[in-house]
Amino acid sequence: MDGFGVTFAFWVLTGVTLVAALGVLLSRNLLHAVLFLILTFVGMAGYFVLLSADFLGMAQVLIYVGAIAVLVLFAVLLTPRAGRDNGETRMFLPALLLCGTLLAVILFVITDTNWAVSEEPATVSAAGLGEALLSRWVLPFELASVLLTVALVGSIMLVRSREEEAEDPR
Amino acid sequence: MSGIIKSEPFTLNIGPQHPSTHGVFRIKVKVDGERIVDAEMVMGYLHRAMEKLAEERTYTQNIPFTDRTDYLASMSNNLGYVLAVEKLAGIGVPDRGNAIRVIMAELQRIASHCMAVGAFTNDTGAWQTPVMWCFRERERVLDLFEMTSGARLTCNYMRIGGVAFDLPREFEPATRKLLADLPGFIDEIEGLLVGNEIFLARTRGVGMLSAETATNFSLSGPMLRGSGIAWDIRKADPYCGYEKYDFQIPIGYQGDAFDRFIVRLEEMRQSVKIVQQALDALPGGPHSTHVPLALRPPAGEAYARVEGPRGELGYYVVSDEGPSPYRFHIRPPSFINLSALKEMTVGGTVADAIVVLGSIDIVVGEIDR
Amino acid sequence: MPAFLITNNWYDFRDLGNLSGKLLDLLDDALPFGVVYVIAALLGFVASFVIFVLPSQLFVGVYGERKLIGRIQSRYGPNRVGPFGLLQPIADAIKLMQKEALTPTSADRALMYLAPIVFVAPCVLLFAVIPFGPNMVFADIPVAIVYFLAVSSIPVLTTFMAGWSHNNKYSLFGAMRVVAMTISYELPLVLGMLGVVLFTATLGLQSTVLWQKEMDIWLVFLQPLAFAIFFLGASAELNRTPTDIAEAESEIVAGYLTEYSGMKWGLFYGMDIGYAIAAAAFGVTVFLGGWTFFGLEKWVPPWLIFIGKTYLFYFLFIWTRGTLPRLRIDQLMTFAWKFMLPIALLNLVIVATERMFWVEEKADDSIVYAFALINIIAAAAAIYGWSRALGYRPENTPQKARLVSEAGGFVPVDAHGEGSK
Amino acid sequence: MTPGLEHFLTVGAILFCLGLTIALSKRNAIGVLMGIEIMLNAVNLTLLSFARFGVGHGPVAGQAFVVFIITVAAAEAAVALALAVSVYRNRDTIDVDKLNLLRS
Repeated sequence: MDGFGVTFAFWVLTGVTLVAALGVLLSRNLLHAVLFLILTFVGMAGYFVLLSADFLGMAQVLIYVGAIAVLVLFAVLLTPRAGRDNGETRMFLPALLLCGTLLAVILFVITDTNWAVSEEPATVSAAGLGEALLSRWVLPFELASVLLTVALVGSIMLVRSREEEAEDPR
Repeated sequence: MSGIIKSEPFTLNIGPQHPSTHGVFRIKVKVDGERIVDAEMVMGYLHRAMEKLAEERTYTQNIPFTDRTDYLASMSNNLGYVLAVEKLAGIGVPDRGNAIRVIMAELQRIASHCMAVGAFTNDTGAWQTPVMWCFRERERVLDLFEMTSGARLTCNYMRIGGVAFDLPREFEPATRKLLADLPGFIDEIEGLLVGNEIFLARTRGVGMLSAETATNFSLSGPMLRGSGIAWDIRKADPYCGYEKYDFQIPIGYQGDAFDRFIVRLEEMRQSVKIVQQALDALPGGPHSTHVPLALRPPAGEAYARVEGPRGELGYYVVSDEGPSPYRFHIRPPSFINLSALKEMTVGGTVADAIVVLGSIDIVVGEIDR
Repeated sequence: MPAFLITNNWYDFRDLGNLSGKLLDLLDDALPFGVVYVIAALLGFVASFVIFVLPSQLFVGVYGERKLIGRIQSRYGPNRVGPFGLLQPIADAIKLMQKEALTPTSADRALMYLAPIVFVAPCVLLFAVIPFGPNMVFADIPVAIVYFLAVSSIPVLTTFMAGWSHNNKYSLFGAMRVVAMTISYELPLVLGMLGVVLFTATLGLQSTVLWQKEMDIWLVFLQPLAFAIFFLGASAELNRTPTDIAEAESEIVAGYLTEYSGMKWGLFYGMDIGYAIAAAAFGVTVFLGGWTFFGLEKWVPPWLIFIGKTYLFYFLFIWTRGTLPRLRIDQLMTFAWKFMLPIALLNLVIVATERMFWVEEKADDSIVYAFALINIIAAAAAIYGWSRALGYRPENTPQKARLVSEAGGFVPVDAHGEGSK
Repeated sequence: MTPGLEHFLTVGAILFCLGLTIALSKRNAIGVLMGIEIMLNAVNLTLLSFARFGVGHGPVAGQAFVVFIITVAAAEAAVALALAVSVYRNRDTIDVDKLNLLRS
């Protein structure tokens, strides 16, 4: 990984992503927070592409921006105006302190550790990833799909109203 | 979407400035999600105090007013009014005058239904195509009106005792050509829309009105016939010699927006039939009797009704032997048809409300007078 | 292949990609490192967007669409400005720029300004992966299909931003509808594309085209169901007329565009057409053989074939817009979940079986023709059968009103659906 | 400066801590959910950068894990939002401070 383009992209992405994440933390309007969150996701997709995980970058945009963010927007809209406040609880300062400490520890670990970095940065094609998912990781893959099905059914059951349940054919 | 989430119902103003209210008319709907829980009609944005103004003008001077109530069916309105005055004053009309009146009223019905069908499909979202096709045919009817009366929209053609002018020589061939073309056009519209799945999905079962409700609301015209009630003033209480013509009353099946639509299409076919017969048997003679300009009918009251394109169009005139009516009242069909709007919209979605409004075929000039 | 035909020389005008590639190579030698990326990006932008998309938007999207719709509606369409009204789009643009862009007092100003601008960016990005010719593709990335689907899901958020920011109830309706609709239509769209990907075993667009060229068959014959799903899903996501419920001018005034005016509205309008052209280009590339035409691409510049096909595909959008009424939102959602999703899953099963057979039996490549036949029959059967199963009974719909000769009371509907005389 | 493993890890760490702050301090349940999403994304970034630069299991393992995390995140988002909507329906609020039915 070298070249001016990659470096430039990295710093731009860092700026965008961190500012967007800060925006999620600081904006008082929940909808603005969601839009900042989307920007964070897009920045993340950029990082994934930088790390030569093209397919995952695209999947990130498709799933997070196209589906999860829309889902969050939907939930925001379904809760009325009173629920669109993005204020903090009084745990804000303690949380900030805790996270600051955690960040310091992690940063120390990152800088202090002598990472075993391989000389030749590795890349995986989408085909290779698919191959791995369906051979070596097939059990977790199936489990994940089961989890998705369970989540689907569960969330449908959760949001059904009593009237709708009453309408069910027995 | 509604019902799942506990939501705050909010009020949505459809109109007065809205692409689909066909004029300045307003519905205040309370919606829960997209579902309408309450609807309130607000009208009067186009009120011109016509009924009061008419008390200051002579009987003949009032005819142009009737043009401007239902501006899409000025001939029918003229006819209703002059029938009422003739009944009040006991004036007879020559055969030719009656035949011309029938021709004009039926042509007007075709023109008005063209507009109704077109605007209705526009409300279902067909992007202007049917409306333009309908306008194309309506233009030809309006050309005929221009030929005879000099005006296209507000014709002011009927007179007490007959019609204003005799038919011009070029009227008959032009009308025959139009009559030859119209069935094809109606088939075309039918082929375009009745076989269209999306159109069916949007109109079938929307704005259902049972026969009982329809009669209770005292609806008339295609609204009533769409609910399966065979009622047509041309048959039930014939005027202008309608009993001489052979035609049938189209009625619907279950009283939804689609039924009103096919009833209107069929009515256009029947109108073509009537015009054909009237034109074939057009009697000679004068087109009008002489009526004094300052008409002073004997004291009394008269109510005359015609089957307008939108339903029973009634005129009620009271005379106190003066030169102008003592009381002048209109029974506008779309005003009364509109009263069933709430019945039809509550429980549906906003999109349905628009379709229902289109299927009523309102003319705001007539509602507000 | 004769030698004078497809070459890789820069002067081979049948593929302008050679020329630009040569140019960039020269520049790379001459200029400091990295600058060539910027120039390549600019060149790609100018080539694909300024030369192709913008004129297409103006003269196919605005002029052509208005003219065609005019003819469909038996009127003339624009014919005043310039010869045959050709300058109408430019006059429109000038008018839009002059107009004041109003902002409601209670609007969320930042979002309202941002939305049209953000709306433009994905449209430009979409054209990066579309192959116009053998070498005329700006970024031939290996996951182009996923890229296209991913980027095309961004404008929905912009639409939502636009609708929400106005603080207008109609706009909010539009925003809600567009969000609900996208969740529903993304799924069958992706599942449909999955069938295509399974057949071609590649995620790249250029390689999809090459696969079709090699097999001498277009994917629309192999994947009729996926094509239908793509067309319907795309027109839903593009807010084209049978499904333009987010704008729905007869219901919610103009949906998310209600409060926009001037060039802000103009950006939305123009980019809507841009997205439609992008969808058409994508559909042509994936389903209709892209720049190939069964050997004709040797004689005619491939990019001309491609552009012609794109315009023909776009004509489908215009045609549906001119003919069909609009669905209601719940019907649209029902259609997505109850009809398109099962059909897409069925398509996936069929494709997987066929692909399995193909690979396991090491069948000859000509087996694709058999697959095409099977799939077309299966598609027709699936659509017919599933719609019957869902209760679609066209023969029960009355076509004409009942006729009665005498006025009377209520006429009940009898068994034959006829009124008593 | 060419970005290396440490850079990506640092960005991941910062994002993780920001997400944690959001998740801990927001009053709105949807806000908390957004914090968790950011945290999951930061973990994805870390995994991918190890997959790219690190030695050991090879790049496939890291990417496969990211796939699973995205799946889990999607499932989690769906369930959490369904919960938020359901809680809102029953309690008229999604303020996590006021959801204290268990505290008498």
